[in-house]
Amino acid sequence: MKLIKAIIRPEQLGDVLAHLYRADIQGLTITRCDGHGGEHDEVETYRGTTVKVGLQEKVMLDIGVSESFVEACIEAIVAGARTGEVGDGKIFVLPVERVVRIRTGETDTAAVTPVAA
Amino acid sequence: MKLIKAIIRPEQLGDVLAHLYRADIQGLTITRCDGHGGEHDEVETYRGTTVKVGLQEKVMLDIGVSESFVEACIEAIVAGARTGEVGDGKIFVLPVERVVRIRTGETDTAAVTPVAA
Amino acid sequence: MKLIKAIIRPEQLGDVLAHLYRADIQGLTITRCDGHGGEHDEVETYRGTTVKVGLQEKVMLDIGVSESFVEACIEAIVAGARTGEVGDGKIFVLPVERVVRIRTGETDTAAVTPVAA
Amino acid sequence: MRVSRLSRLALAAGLAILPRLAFGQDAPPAEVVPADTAFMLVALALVMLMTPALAFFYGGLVRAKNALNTMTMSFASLGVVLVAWAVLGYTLAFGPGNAVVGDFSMALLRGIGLEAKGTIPHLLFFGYQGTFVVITAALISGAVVERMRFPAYLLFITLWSLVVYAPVAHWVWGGGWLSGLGALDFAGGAVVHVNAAAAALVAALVVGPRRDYGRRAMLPHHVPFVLLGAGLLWFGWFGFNGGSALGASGLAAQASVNTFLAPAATLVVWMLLDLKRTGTVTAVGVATGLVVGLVAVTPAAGFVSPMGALALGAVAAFPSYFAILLRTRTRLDDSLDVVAAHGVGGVVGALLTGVLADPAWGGQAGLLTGDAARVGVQALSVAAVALYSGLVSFGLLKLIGFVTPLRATDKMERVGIDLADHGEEAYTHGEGAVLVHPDETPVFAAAPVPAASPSLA
Amino acid sequence: MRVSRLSRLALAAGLAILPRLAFGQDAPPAEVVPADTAFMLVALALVMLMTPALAFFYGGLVRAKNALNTMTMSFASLGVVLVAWAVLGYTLAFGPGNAVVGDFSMALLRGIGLEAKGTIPHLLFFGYQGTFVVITAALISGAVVERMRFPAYLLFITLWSLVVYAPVAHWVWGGGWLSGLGALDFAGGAVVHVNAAAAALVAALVVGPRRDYGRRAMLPHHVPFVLLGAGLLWFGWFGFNGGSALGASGLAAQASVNTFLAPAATLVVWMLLDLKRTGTVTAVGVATGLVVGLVAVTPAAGFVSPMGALALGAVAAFPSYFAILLRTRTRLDDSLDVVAAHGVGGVVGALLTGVLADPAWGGQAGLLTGDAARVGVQALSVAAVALYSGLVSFGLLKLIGFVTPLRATDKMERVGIDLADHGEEAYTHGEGAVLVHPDETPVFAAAPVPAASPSLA
Amino acid sequence: MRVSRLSRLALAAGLAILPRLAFGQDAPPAEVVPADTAFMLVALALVMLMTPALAFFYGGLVRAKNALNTMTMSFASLGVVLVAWAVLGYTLAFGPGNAVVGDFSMALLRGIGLEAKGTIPHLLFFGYQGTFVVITAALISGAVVERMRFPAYLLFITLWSLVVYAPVAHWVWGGGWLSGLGALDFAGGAVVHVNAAAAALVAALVVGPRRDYGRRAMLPHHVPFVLLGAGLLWFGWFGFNGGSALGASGLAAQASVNTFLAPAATLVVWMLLDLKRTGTVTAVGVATGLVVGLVAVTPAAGFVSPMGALALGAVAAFPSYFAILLRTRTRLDDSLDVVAAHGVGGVVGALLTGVLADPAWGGQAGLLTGDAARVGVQALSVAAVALYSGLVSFGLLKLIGFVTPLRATDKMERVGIDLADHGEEAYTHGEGAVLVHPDETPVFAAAPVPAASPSLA
Ligand SMILES: Nc1ncnc2c1ncn2[C@@H]1O[C@H](COP(=O)(O)OP(=O)(O)O)[C@@H](O)[C@H]1O
Ligand SMILES: Nc1ncnc2c1ncn2[C@@H]1O[C@H](COP(=O)(O)OP(=O)(O)O)[C@@H](O)[C@H]1O
Ligand SMILES: Nc1ncnc2c1ncn2[C@@H]1O[C@H](COP(=O)(O)OP(=O)(O)O)[C@@H](O)[C@H]1O
Repeated sequence: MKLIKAIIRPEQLGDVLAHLYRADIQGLTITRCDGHGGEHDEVETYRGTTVKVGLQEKVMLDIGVSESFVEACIEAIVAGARTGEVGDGKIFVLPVERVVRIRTGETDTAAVTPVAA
Repeated sequence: MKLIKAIIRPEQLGDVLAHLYRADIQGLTITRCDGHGGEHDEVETYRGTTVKVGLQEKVMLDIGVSESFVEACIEAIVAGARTGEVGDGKIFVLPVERVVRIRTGETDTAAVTPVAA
Repeated sequence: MKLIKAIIRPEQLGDVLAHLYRADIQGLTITRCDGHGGEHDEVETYRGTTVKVGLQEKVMLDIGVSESFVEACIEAIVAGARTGEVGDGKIFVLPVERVVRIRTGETDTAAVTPVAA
Repeated sequence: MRVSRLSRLALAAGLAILPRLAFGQDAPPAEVVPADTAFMLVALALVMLMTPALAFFYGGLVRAKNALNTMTMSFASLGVVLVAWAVLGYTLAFGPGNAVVGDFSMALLRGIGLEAKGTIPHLLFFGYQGTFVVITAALISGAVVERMRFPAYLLFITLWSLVVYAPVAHWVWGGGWLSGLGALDFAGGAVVHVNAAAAALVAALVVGPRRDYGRRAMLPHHVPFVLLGAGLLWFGWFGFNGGSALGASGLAAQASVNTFLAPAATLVVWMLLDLKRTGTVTAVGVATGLVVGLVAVTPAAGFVSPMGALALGAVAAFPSYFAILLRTRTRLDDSLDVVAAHGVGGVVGALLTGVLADPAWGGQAGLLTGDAARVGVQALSVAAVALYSGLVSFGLLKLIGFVTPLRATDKMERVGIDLADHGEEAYTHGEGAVLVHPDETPVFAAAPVPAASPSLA
Repeated sequence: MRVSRLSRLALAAGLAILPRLAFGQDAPPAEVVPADTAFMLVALALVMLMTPALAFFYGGLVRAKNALNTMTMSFASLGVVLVAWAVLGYTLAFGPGNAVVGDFSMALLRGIGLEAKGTIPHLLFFGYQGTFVVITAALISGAVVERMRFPAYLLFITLWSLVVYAPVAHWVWGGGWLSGLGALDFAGGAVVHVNAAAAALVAALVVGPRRDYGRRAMLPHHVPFVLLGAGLLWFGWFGFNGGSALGASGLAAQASVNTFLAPAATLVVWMLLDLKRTGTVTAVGVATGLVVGLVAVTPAAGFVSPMGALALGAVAAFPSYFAILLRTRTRLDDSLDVVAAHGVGGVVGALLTGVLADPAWGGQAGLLTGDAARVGVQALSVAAVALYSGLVSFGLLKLIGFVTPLRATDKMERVGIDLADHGEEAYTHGEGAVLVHPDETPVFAAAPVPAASPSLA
Repeated sequence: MRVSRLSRLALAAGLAILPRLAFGQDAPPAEVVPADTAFMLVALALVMLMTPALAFFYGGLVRAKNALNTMTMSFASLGVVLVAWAVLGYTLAFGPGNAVVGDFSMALLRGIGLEAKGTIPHLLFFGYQGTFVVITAALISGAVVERMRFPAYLLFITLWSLVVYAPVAHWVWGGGWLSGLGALDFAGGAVVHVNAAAAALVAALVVGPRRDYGRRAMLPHHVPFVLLGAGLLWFGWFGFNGGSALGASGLAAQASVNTFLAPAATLVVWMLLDLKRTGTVTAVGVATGLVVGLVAVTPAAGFVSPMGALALGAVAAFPSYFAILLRTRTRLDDSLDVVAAHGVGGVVGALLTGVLADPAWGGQAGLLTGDAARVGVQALSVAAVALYSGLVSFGLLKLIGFVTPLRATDKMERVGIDLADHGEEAYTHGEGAVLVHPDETPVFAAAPVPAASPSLA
């Protein structure tokens, strides 16, 4: 069981989701976030105040997958999220010790298998 | 030391918190997020544009606990978050290598023990 | 490879970023969140309704670093985030199995090394 | 009764006061006065704006997932209720008829032209009155937001405007039985506020409380909108009260300035009560307080002195303030406090009108100036309106319940009425939304999840 | 033609109707009437408010990253277009000139004083007309939001107001050729709505669709703002249509009440269509529907009966409703449906004016009252305006394209025009923003990342 | 002096101009004119709306955690300041008194009835003037937002309205010493804007800068609200400047159209300055620029020609634009630039009135039309007002500081004044909020954490 944490551009989310669904990966959680990396800072001005906004809007995906799906998942994300410009984001793969499906109490792989309905 | 990552329905948050407090788990962090799983998609219409919104509002809890509290924590979350309908959410248990309490610099178990005041 | 997850006060973010940049740590992702810990609850009143709001606004940082940067990173965060009052936050260090830079497909340490431009 | 007394006053004071309902009875041959028309053209626009303003006042107080539903409840009244008013409501309210209700003589606007009604064109009078029924019906929504189904609501306010509002307006302003008793209601304390509040009370009871009411915190999602709504309501209320003089007269000046002073006094008292009780001055309280002041001064605006209006505003803060505190201890989920603000405020305003009415300011005496019976008449008129509105609203809701469910399902409530009944969200960023091509029929069922897929969900 | 017919009517009906354009032609020696001035002073303010209102109507419909750009497009019109109007536009529209365009006799406001124009001060007439050109130019922005570069937009609307709006206003209201044919356009169905919509159509085509148009969901980021804008637009429209009577007359009352009734009918029909098609009543639909009703009644307000206005409003819902549905199936990215709402609505309103014009309500006959040719004249006037506006707008845009790029780059579109062209975000929390000290010159290039640093990014 | 010169003009121009302060001095026996009343009834409502508008203009500029505090600072003025005005302020400003201050003859509204003051009811004049003091006091808040304690603020503006505003209004409009010198201040450049700005400057200094000022980026949390506020301010300003003619006269038309043109010119210049300096046109700049234009035209509206207003608006952009840039380099935390916008704008407007005053447009000569001394008088009046306001405000603040702390604690500032002083948040979702049952006394201390618990926090 792994938790795949991907940080991507918000405007690529639609494409990433499409690729994930095609790879049969349906369960995931999405969080809006801001990222800083190698991208240029934006300069904003409000009345006399000038600021450098080093943070870019990003979206973070948390996807719990069983080992066999890790490769497919990473590939799907990369396929959907890559634009080739600085700022495309990162993927982190974290180990997971246990997964529980709250509705049923099922654990581990069973917990992330989709309902057949 | 574990990090328990739970994704639940926002409307269950109150109940989950109550259960957690009762289990003496006070330290936690909450993030608003959107989830996709086995739930039905909502259809929305804005003027001529029809969209399928596959994402449901969820809330993610990050709770750092020492090993001995893992069971109690999972039970409390399940007790508070279960409605029995598809979409109740998931719990992931991740290993943690180190914890630091920023205020004091204490590490590991000491870092997550509540202040006695 | 580690993922450092720090929860801090939003008003300290500026200082923390400054310290991190000084420590040459440029890649990070930030999420707004709410935390509960040892802090006092706020009481709010809306018309006849009184509520206790146990949650404080916080900011969560996710920073992927190679082992050699873990210490420096923690130190930078603590230096920027500590005020000494209850509520300063926590740092969790999680193990990471793999990192991918979406733009290039590079993995692991290469994935988090900054672009030389 | 307002008509005759006002006429007497008009003579006595030598002012060109235009009593709101003198038409078609004993009024002298009327002529359109341009200055009065100028003012009433603007008053029409001002009162019209109050319904969108209410949309924001109410919309800010609910949770984000019901914001559009709440706002649309107000805006929709500008559609269905206004059309019903043109087709039938106006003639039921202002047609000659009998002591209880008008007739059909002006149905479909028959005979309403640019001839003078008082000193303004009849058509303008019709339009101005239309703004009142629209906002009155919309006020009710505050008691049933976040769980009443939208189609049932539409049906309800449309019928209500015809079966409840029109007769009540006839009683008080159309030459009906209440206008014969000498009840004072300058701009609608009873007709608008008590009337709406009684219907709201009944509707809250019939529809039932929200599932989370009393169990979970349901906080206003957007307090600045509450302030925006309150500010625009105040602005529009100058047309509501000032315009009820039906001309650019001294009476309009009195009503307008009273509409400026009374809420100021309510505001001050409300802030002090807040400070005393919780140590803070809440912004929601500021908005609520000023609306209560506006409600209370509505029946009084043309009958009390400016100092009277200040006093009335100050006193009116107390009952509503404590009514709101009390309400949250009950099972009555009058979600946005229509009863406490408009009902209690309206009743207090009506009674205080009976107390403070000043012959030097509108020609009517009150308790303090020697007419002890006045307060009784005021109480009677308020009670009659409340009773009738409450009973008929109950019947209407039960009837509508046979045709279409009143109440959203638990699931709809949980998800929010915006999605359920409007297919929209108030604030979207569109991430994760997938465009459905116009040719695909939108399916409400989910995309089929592959049955035996090995994938993860 | 409107002028002469209205004059005849004025005599016939014995009303003090003030035809909008009777001045400087065969009008009797005029005198300023205080009541008319009072009303028009307010009408000026009301119509001025419509442009900020439009900013919110439009601004709520776009994505958050373009909210400020969209809003500023409206507000900027209150600057550049109004200044252009004072300097040159007014005289081109209302100067005597010839049948096609005015002249330079009143350039830089020469000769415009407080003398009467009709029954109000000439200067007030100038100001009131200025509010029209400002909103007309701002309307166009709805077709090019989220991708047109701001400087090019500024240039475009400034020139457009002089080269397109001024002559067209002259044709219809300034004594030009269309006013000789008997075309009815009470408050600007053709001059304002069809005119803006034709320019919008062309601008949408020349600038091209947004990169994500038809591929990704682009949802309104703030529906309450759409409702706020619609509510304030309706409010201001009482000054737009009512004020087009140019005085506090019976005609103003007719126009104002029609402006109240027609959108109500449109709203009801729109809600029913929505309910029928999707089972929900959308809030965006409610806002759109009422604006369509307002557009449709604009040319008709002073020519049709109140029942006629109700009918017109109801009928006008259909074409615009389906035009919006249709548009999303095309590659025409008229992003905020200027064509469907203002173009289709304006044309339908103009034609229905020709059908429903009622001699008893404004002195003009229509198809139903015996003047069969009227509809043809209406169609001709609309077509002429659309054609001229479309062609000249095309030329203008091509010309401006030589001077400065019309279109934002892909990157600007992705990041949002707010950041790109305005250096701001609509909603900020400021976290992570680093203050640049006033003495550092803001560098747009990034802070240098240490080249061979061992750090992690 | 304005009074006598205006009277002369009135005769000369043959217009029924009603000088703002002709009453109680040498005015002819007055009579209420309905058309003037009609306009002033609306003007009252329009200026009242400016205070809620200011709440949004200011509220959008602060951080979200202080949004309600900032907005409530404006709304509260509609309570405390208005009540103080009715009780005492009006008579101190407009009572006969002496050259420095009025008297107590009209305390508690004594003797204010519907008799004519000029051509409108005295009561209406009182109400209209009340709207001015309310907004003037609220303006000050812009300098102390995000750190002044709310109770101290309430106390300050209440006293300030009596001790500073009332006398200054008396000097200029109530027959006091400045009105004897021939200072021109049509609608309150000195009385309103310079007066408020001087108090704001002093308050910013006494209360001190925000803890993060100059160290951290503090960005506007909601720019659309800034635009909303600016749009509604402009709308209301037609009542402010136009209404200062106190009737529906040609003078009102002149003032209104000037109020339309001047900000348009300021807007254009401001956008060009923005473009030149940063390559972008900021929306906050657009809102700021138009408010500066409105401020600058306020003293001039009834004295300059329309072309003069355009020129004045264009020129006035420069000083305020650069004053804002300069301010951020200083330690003066005039948070929302009251000094740069209202102070600099007001002074520039007053001086330019002295330069551009045109005998053909209001009967007063200026520098360009031969009255070289005028500018000196203008400068003197502005200096006197600023000095008095600054000194007395300083004293008041020091005095209040003895009674209750002026300044929020560091912790309050960090958490936000909304929570600290209002017990609310502007935007809530209610998640994690636990309902406190009405019978539990809300404890401000935290729930006790079990002392020796083995749990994790
Ligand atoms: N070390 C890191 N830890 C966490 N998030 C990171 C890290 N590096 C980059 N990110 C996230 O990825 C985004 C893009 O990274 P960046 O380095 O700008 O581009 P690229 O990956 O294309 O070189 C950042 O905005 C940030 O959200
Ligand atoms: N594999 C996963 N990884 C991350 N989050 C998931 C995953 N599966 C489900 N979730 C989260 O849990 C929520 C509920 O999951 P869902 O599968 O719809 O219901 P259930 O768990 O009741 O079968 C989703 O909306 C999503 O936020
Ligand atoms: N066990 C935990 N798991 C996750 N987050 C925590 C935990 N304990 C505290 N936090 C986060 O840290 C913040 C501050 O913690 P708190 O215990 O109040 O202060 P301190 O660390 O100074 O004792 C909390 O608001 C919460 O967001």
